[in-house]
Amino acid sequence: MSILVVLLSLAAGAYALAVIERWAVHGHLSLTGPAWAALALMGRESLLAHKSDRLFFELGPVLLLVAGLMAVAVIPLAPGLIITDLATGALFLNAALAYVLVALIMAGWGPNGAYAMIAGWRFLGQFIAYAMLIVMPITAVAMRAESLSTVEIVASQAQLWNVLYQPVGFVLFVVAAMGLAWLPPLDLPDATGELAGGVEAEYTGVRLAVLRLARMVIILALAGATVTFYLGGWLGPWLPPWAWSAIKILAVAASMLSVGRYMPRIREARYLALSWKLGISLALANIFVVGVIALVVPI
Amino acid sequence: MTVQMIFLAFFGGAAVWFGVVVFRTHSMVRSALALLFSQTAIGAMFLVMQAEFLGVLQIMMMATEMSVMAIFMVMFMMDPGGMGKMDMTHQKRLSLWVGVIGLLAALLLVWLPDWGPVAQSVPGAHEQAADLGRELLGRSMLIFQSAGLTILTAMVAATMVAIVPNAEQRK
Amino acid sequence: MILELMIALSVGTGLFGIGLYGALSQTNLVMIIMGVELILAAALVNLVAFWRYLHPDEPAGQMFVLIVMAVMAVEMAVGFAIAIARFRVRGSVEMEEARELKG
Amino acid sequence: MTMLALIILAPLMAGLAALVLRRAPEAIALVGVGIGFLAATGTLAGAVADDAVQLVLPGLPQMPLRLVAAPLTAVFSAMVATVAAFVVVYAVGYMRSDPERPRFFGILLLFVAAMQTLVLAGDWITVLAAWELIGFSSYLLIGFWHRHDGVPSAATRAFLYTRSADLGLYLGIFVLIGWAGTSEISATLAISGTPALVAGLLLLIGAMGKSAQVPLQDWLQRAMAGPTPVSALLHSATLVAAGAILLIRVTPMLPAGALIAVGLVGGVTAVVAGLIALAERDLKRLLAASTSSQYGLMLLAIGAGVPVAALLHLIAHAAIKSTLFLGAGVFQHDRDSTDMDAVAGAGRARPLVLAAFGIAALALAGIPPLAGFFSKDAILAAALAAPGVVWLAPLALAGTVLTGAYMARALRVLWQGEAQPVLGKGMGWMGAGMAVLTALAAGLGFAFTPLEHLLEAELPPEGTAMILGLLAALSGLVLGWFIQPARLMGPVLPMAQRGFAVAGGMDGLVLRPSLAFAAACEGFERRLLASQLGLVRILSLGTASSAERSDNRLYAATLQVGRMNLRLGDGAENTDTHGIDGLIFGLVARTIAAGRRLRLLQSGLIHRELALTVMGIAVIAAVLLILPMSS
Repeated sequence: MSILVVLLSLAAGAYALAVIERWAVHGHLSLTGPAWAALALMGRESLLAHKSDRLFFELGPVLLLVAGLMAVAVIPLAPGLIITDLATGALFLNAALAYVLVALIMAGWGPNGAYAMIAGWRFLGQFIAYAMLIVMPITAVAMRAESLSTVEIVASQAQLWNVLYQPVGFVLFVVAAMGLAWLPPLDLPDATGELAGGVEAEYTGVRLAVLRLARMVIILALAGATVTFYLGGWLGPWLPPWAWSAIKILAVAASMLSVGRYMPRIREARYLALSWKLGISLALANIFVVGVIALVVPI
Repeated sequence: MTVQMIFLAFFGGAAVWFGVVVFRTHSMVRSALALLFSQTAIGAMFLVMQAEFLGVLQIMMMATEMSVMAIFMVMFMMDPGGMGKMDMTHQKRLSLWVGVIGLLAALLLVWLPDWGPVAQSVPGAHEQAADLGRELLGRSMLIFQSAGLTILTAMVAATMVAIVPNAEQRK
Repeated sequence: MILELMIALSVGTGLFGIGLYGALSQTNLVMIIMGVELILAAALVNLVAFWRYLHPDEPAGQMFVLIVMAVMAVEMAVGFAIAIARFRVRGSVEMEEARELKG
Repeated sequence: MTMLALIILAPLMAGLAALVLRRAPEAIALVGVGIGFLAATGTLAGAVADDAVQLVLPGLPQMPLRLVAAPLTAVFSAMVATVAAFVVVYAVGYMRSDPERPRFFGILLLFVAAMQTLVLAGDWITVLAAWELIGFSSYLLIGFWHRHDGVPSAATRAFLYTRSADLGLYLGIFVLIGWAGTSEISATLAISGTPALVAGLLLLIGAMGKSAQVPLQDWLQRAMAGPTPVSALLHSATLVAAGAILLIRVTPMLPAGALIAVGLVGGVTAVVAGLIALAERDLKRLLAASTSSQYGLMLLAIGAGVPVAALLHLIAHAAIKSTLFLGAGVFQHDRDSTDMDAVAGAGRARPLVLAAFGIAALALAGIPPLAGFFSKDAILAAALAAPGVVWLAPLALAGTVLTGAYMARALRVLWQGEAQPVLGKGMGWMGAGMAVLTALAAGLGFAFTPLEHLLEAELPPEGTAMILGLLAALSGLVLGWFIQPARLMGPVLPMAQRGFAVAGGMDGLVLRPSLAFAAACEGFERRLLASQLGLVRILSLGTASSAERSDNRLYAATLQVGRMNLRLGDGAENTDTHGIDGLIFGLVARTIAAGRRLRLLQSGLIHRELALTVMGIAVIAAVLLILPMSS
């Protein structure tokens, strides 16, 4: 039951997100645009690149989608409204999202196209930058909740949301998440206009539709993770929990999508240097501070 | 013949099969990713064996490790998969013999002895994680710390080996 | 139950054999590293199986697994560092060409 | 008790201080060795008064680390401390202008501390640790001038040779501990029978490596690349002595078979190394070869069952050889070389130094009343009185003759030729160091009688031995002074000069055993690899560093045996060209074949070595699995 609900709301969220993205990119709001685009993709002939690594070519988008769904599976939308409440949910989220990298490498390698491959390897480079910063803030969060289960992590924020409890971790996590979802300004992997869409360059038709959908799902999953870990999940006054979750997740996703409009693209090397020299030290400090606070003032 | 057994056998078979693929395929990326899937199947086996934390950890770590492996393969080998059937093995017969003999010996060692009573139930995932944490930061702290230190050392050493020596270091 | 243990251990031995073959037969350093990874993976499987079916209430078993994972990471890091250094010097990581150790 | 600790701690602390502070190393070093010297003499006095001071430290479970100052060990440590002290005094002058003195003195003192640990060790674990430390610091010392070409390779060679021989030590010690169940030396010496024989032979291998016995003597001469004080220390009382000391200490345990092996190795080395020394063209290398041959004599004495004779000769030799080296160092300073042509006549310019050198040389040759006379007579007497073994005495006599010969040759070279003006720089320190050691070399002989009483050991009667020894020494001196080595040695000369004399063999006595050894070598080496690798692998599962160490070991073993066999091949070709009967031809062919086969093993290819590794592990695993079943 709850699985169905989650999946439906996921579809709705993905659609809403697509609308928001069109809005963020093209500037004008059209509620039906994505639907037409999707239909168009369905109808379009799906080309197969010359001498492509067929297996990877087909598997890439699917694996991407699967990884996104896996990540969504441990995000609680409301008490009891979660696909599976793993004891190691937070870790599982990382595990699932790690396969985004694999999927992109496959999808980039598969079609035997220069742009796509460059994009795939670039994403690997970018991964080196953000990987640590995804895990370490979550560590701090789990330290406060004294559990890796996402539900308990949300419950642990009843008194005070983590965004206030550990703002540093919040910032780091959001930046890393945007890197993971290769959202602008960290969208070098499929730098539109530079790599002709990067990984998506060689995909057409249904496969492209799947790829786009998967990306929406991943963005949603990351927004959900942000909400779960830092914005108190379903917690909130007056409205029912699921509404709070929906609002928060959509808001976070929208803000993630629209940041790129106001910032220039960041070079990988720079991102790497920043996240390793500054980010990781900050994350360590964050873990330390959280540990001290958790030991001294139990809230 | 429980469900667990079926799953265990399935994932185990997958792990072994992908392991074979690693050395059978000609495409570097494929062999790296085959290794990845083999490791992932192993992680799945952990999950079947109710070692949830370890399973998830394995799945997560291997994804990244093997991707790195893949890019290194492409960097160093330029993926001869495209260039057809080039042989990348040597002392094949010897290796085959050694591998087979090792395999058989190990199988013998696995099947011959009496493993004694088998535990039926394991602590729940929450307790497992908690126990593991206490173990790591309690009795086994020294080992744990030394492992961490080893990794740190390896990072530093690897960086030192890999970076290009600049002018005044070179002379 | 005992059969599950047997299955797990047999999978471990299978991986071990394959890894041994690979580590010995491959000419390429990275492929050799892959073989070693397989061997270590075999060790992982056996450790977890022993923990699960023989000493489930002993967290030290899981600790061993963590240590082995650490070893895997270290092995890869150092191996690739060597590979890079060698590639820089020789332009290839073919072990057939590595004869410096010859006395 | 505290003194016992001081013996080791004083040099250790001083060395660390010198390395850390990096200023005024001479002062620190002098203070360190001074304190060590006083402590050692004090301990010796204590041991004379009431024996066996023990210092037990908590070590491994049920295997505490022990330091023992029984009379024997106390004597050794006193000897080491004395030589070390005066060598350091000398080194202050010798290294005066070297910019890296802190490093030098630091390592030197660490080395002394390690040596003291070894001689005072009361259990095998400590022995192993000290042994390793000695090998390592000697590597650093020999390679001290690592910027000069050839020096690093020499240091590495010395390291590899000794390391590969150390394998024997390890195995022997494991056998001992495994059999006796304890690591205390005095307790392990109680064992007998086959394990004693096996352990004895294994220890002999280790001792052969360190004491540069045939066929592992090559590294010693190359070790001359180090600074002269280092050579003096290594050769006289420390590194090379370690092997002999080890054997002297385990003599009570050795059964007849092991004793015969020891005596054979010693006798052969005494003669062969003597020939090499006679043929040498370089002063320091000559001294090095003579060191090998002298230690050969000591092993011969041990083999004859009279370790105390070996002990006496060890002590006398310590003083004598350090004096000789210090003198050689002075000449090296004057002529910037130790080549015979270069140092020809260098003695005239420094009559005092030459006098000291001459005294030491005569002492080594065994001229009364100098120290060497007594010790050598003891050895000869032991060889004559040796039960059953007839060939010990001739070997000993030959060694004595050769000693006289090459010493006379060295003196002649230094005396003849024209003098050159020299400027006395830093001679104060050098002279001081030399003077004391010379005095010891001259007068030590009269301290031997009380020493024997102290060790409750009585020597066999010396009547004939004295006459024979004196005759041999004199004849050797005369031969060496008047007859050119070329005429003296005839066809042997080129081989001896190449140092091939050992393995290549100039006569059946050396050739046949070594060839038989060569034929057996491949299998031997496989066993060597397997056991060694298995050990190291098992000791160091997963840790990268020791994996590398084990690689070095594998490489060392392979290299050493391979090199040895190559030399066997060359040497055999040599004899071949010298045209000896057809029996040799077959042997030569086999030798070369063995060498070629062995060359294949050290392919240097990763995967080959990996395969060998795996097989070694497999063998060990099989053994470990089968042993419990069988027992």
